[in-house]
Amino acid sequence: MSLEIKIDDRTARLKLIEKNGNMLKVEVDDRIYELDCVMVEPGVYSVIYNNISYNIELIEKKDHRHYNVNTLYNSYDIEIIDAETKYRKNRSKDELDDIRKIASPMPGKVVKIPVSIGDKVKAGDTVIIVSAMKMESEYKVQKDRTVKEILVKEGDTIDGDQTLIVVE
Amino acid sequence: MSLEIKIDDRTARLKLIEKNGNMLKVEVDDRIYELDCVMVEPGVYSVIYNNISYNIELIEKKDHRHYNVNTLYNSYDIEIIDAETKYRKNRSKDELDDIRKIASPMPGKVVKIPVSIGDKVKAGDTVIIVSAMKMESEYKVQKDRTVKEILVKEGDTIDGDQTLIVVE
Amino acid sequence: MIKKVLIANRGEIAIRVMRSCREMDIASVAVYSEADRNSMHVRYADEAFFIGPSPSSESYLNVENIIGAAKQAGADAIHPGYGFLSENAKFAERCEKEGIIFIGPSPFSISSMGDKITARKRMIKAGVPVVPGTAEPITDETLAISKIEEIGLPVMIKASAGGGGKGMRLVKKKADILSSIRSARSEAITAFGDDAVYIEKYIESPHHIEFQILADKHGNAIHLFERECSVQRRHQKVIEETPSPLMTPELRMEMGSHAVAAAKAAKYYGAGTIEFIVDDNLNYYFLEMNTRLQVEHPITERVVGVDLVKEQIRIAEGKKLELKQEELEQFGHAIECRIYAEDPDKNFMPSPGVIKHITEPLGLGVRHDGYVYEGYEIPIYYDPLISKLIVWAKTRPEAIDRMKRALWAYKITGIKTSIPFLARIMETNDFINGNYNTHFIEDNADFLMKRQACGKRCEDIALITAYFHYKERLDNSSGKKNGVLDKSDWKDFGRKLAVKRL
Amino acid sequence: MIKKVLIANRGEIAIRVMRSCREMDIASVAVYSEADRNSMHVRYADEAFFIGPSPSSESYLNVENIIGAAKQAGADAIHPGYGFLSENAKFAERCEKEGIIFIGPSPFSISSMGDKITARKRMIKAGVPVVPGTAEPITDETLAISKIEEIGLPVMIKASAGGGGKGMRLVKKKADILSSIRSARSEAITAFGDDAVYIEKYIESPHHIEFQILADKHGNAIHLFERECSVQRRHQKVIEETPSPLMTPELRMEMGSHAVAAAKAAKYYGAGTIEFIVDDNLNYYFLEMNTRLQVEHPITERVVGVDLVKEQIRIAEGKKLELKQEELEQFGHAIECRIYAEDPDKNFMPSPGVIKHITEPLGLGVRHDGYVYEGYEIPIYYDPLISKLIVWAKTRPEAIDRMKRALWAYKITGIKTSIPFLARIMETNDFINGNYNTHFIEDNADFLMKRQACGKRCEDIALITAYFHYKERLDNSSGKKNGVLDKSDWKDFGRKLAVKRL
Repeated sequence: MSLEIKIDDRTARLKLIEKNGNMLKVEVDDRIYELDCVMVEPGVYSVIYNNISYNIELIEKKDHRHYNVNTLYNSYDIEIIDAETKYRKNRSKDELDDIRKIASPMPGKVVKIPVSIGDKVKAGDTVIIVSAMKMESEYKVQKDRTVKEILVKEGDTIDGDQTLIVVE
Repeated sequence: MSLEIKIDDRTARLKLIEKNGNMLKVEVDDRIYELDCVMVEPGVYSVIYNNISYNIELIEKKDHRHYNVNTLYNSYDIEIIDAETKYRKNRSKDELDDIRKIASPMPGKVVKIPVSIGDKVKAGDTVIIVSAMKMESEYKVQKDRTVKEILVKEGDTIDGDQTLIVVE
Repeated sequence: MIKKVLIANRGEIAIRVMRSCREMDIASVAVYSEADRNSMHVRYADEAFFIGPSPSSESYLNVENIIGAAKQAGADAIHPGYGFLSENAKFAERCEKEGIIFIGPSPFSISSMGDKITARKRMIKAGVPVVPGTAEPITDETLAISKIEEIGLPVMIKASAGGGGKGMRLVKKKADILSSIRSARSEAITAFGDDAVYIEKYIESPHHIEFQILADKHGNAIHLFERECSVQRRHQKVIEETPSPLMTPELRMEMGSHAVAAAKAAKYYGAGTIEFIVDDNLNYYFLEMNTRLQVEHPITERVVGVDLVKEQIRIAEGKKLELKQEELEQFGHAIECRIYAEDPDKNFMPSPGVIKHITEPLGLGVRHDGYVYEGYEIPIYYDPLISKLIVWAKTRPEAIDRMKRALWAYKITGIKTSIPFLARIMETNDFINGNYNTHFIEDNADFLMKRQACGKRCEDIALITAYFHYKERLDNSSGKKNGVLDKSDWKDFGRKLAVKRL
Repeated sequence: MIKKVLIANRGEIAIRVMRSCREMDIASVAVYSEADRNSMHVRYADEAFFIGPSPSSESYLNVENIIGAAKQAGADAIHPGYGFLSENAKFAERCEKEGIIFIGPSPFSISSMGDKITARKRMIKAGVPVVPGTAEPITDETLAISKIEEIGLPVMIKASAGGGGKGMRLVKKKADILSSIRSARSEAITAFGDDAVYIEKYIESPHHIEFQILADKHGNAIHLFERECSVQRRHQKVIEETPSPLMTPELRMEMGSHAVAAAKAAKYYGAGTIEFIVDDNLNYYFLEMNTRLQVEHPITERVVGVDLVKEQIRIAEGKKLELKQEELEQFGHAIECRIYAEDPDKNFMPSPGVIKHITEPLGLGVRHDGYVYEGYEIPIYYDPLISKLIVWAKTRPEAIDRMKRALWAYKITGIKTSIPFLARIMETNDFINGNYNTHFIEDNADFLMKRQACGKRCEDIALITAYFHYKERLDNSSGKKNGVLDKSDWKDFGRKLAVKRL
């Protein structure tokens, strides 16, 4: 069994050679690893490889293919590219080459929406201001766009990564 | 809705008057309580009653009717006696009036079983010795009995409350 | 005697105050907003009162609701913590009127030290050095020039009606004096309709050093030495330590007595902090007074060996200070790191959210004052401070080693925190050498923002772990439990290894 | 210079040693048995080696496997912690032979202080007081009587081949001397085939007080004052404190110099403890020496301000002690409580199992050295010690208040612990007054075993909570999530309260 895994900008090929309980033998690109991988707390793994002890923390994001993974002082976004993902990726390739959905990576409160549906906005224009923990963040469009949908209103509490405004 | 709840040796009658999310109005015996009950961590409740803040910890035992509940320095065994429990209790009343199953409340390792199936043992005789954390505990019969079943063997690792020996 | 205290605050400071109350056998009353029903301070307190919706303006700043809760609870006193109503003279006054002890200074002290100009005048009168500058606004160009010559370059020209950097000019060279005065004044009149300016000495490499003071209601005042707070980001303290690496015993004694003089001049009682700005030549100037407990008070507690909250409560009860200046000393070295819910890789954007997992650093010389727990959702409404990590050691280098160890062992997932950034500061030469001022973070930005590479092997292990989790999850949906191995798997593993290696 | 240390231990002490290694920039190597793959020390270490099955005889006491791991890891040194191989002279010797530094005393010191009779003789030679008694076994009745008269009543007669209480007689009255000798001897010959007896002074209300010592390889030795360890249950220490409430400055100086003399007599280097037995009249006698780090070492660390593990490592490296006796002092008061996985309500039966939930006590003056975490299963194979709670305060009464607060805030579910029992000790008059000896727990058994009643209201709230959980669980099986309210529920509640109360 072999699949691709994306870690930040790098895409690695992983091949499972053997799995025996928590003992794993895998090939990553051209290197072979034999390691002992145990989930000791929810989302916390103790990995022993060549007698080196690693602590890896892992949070599942939108589905079981997307993770945020922390090593000691680093944090990675990891995506498992299985057959289903590949199919979807091919199909939506050209749709994905620009950001059309405006979202805030942090949860917060909508402070201001200075645009209305149908407005034409210029590259760099702010379309929404979100506040969290007393800090305000402005979200701008990257190119000249038209506001198509506004999914929240001022004063709303929003989640992280929730789509707020759609432009085209 | 009304049911009986056993807390250690006391049996109380509880009647739910109103429930609105985490706000609860109940009658326990003759006293009425209005309180705010929130599970803040798995098994940990924050209860506010008359503005007094209580921390209650609760562990589910063999099923959803049996709990071990801790208040500040006290620990209670609580049993919710619903219709099903009542039915079973009535049926098995006479079976329950003596301990026929020998179990250890703590997990551990079986050190010695000085009896065999069919042995007649006297009240106070030791039938099994269990060790945990370097301390040994002897389990004895309360009355003259015959050893009917031995479910473990010396050296076995056992769980807490697992039946080890059955006598009759 | 105070028997019940309402804590008009939330987060780590509410719990910190309650801990001292509990040790003094004083009942504690929590107040909470809508967002805070699940907060630890509600669970830690003996009593808890709901005081309003999540925004602090409607709850933690809502004087009526807080006073109402205090009266309903029968609290003798209110501890305001820091922030919120802690430096609000009107609130202190209101408490007084309602017969509730405000655990803090008098309304008079709060308001007179809260206003910078009044405070400055009071300090000059008390003989405490202030930043050299003009006491009154200047509208005359010639007078401005002569004042600048009197103060000596560099100076800062500030619009007296000003704010937000408008109408401000830094003058370093003599040749620029006239043009700077003119441009500052012209900008000021456009912006504020007033061209009057102040002139102040500009401190080039300022150190921010503050002195902790305690004063009782009987006129006794002492200081508990300094705290070095120059590691700042956008004027927010990030790391504090005591003793200050800059300090000499003589300077400490002198600044300490000025701090006490400042407190006496404000007829102060309670715990307070005198902030000074210190230049590289060890000239120091009064900056402002904080009329409350500071976030960074624990480093003083550790090195001097006092519980400042208990002292606050005793002072509020009208007791005389038992601590004597001559008996106090600094023992060893303490450092505090503030752990914020923010993403250092994304311009320190706040990072509220649910704490998925937390491992707190413990052991010798580590104090951890926090309030979050696994499963807790950090609300979006309040300050991003999660906790404070305070270490102590006999020497400064050992304290730095200990802080590194504690930061290494401190794990939080679910949100981003400032931990990696703080760990990086501990490895910065200027910090290690104690050679820093308030420009430290700016000056070391490149080093601080570069992250230690995890290396290809470590990356590979991260991705293998993610793959393992993914696979276990798929396998489990067809039978097994959630990724945690059961006992039989485990035994197999044990035997296998035993055969292989021993 | 030591660059890598293998820690031949598990649990809290393994982590405690690794913390100091990390601060010294020394790599740490964990070893683990089958039961310990998930243990915190494996996660905390830089490297981890499997050393065998769960029973300690096959893993943590398995010299071959531990030495094998050390060689494979390339460790310069082994730290044995306490227990397991820490006082095993053969293991120390083996390390020496393999060229691995044993972080502890020489094999010679271990074996000569490990044997009680050799140690006693050595102490007599060094002028350290020992419990008065006969040095050689006695088989002559007349000689026994004259010895007893020489020593003075009360005395203990002990079978010289004895053990387990057999052949032991306590003699309090003169009239009982002869009959006691006879019955002891007759019991001894039946039990052991040898009727020789020893006679020792019986200390009626003994205090167990020990002195921490440090000695380097250059002949320098110091003591770090005493620890009071008289709160014991079945000869196991439960609570320790320093300074001892019994101690006077003069006695401390005298006992301290005897402790140093004892260390020098044993040609000792490393950290060690001299245990004394002290009677109510402050007569003290050497009891034994522990040639390792003690469980209760943190109270000394806190009050004296040293890191004993770092000192051990430096001594092992051959460095000279930098600490000077005359510069050391005790600052404030520290108390340690040992938290065991045991059920005080069921005769302290061990209580291994899975930790469902844990809240650790934190804040000012609290140190917590533990190793368990949520979801961890405490194995059945090892000591039931979960953690050590150490508090410090300026005075003893404040330290007791702080310990009460910390015990109150310390919550563990899933297993039973000694926490309620320890909390009860903090409320016992004899403890509060510092008026206790090793009979303390026995003497106060009735008070200690009585639990504070929770009251009917509190009982009701417990059962309502159980009912709420039961109901939520039933309701959730038909739709909702696991008992935690979702946001919309929460908002309803907030509004409802707001209307009701404000």
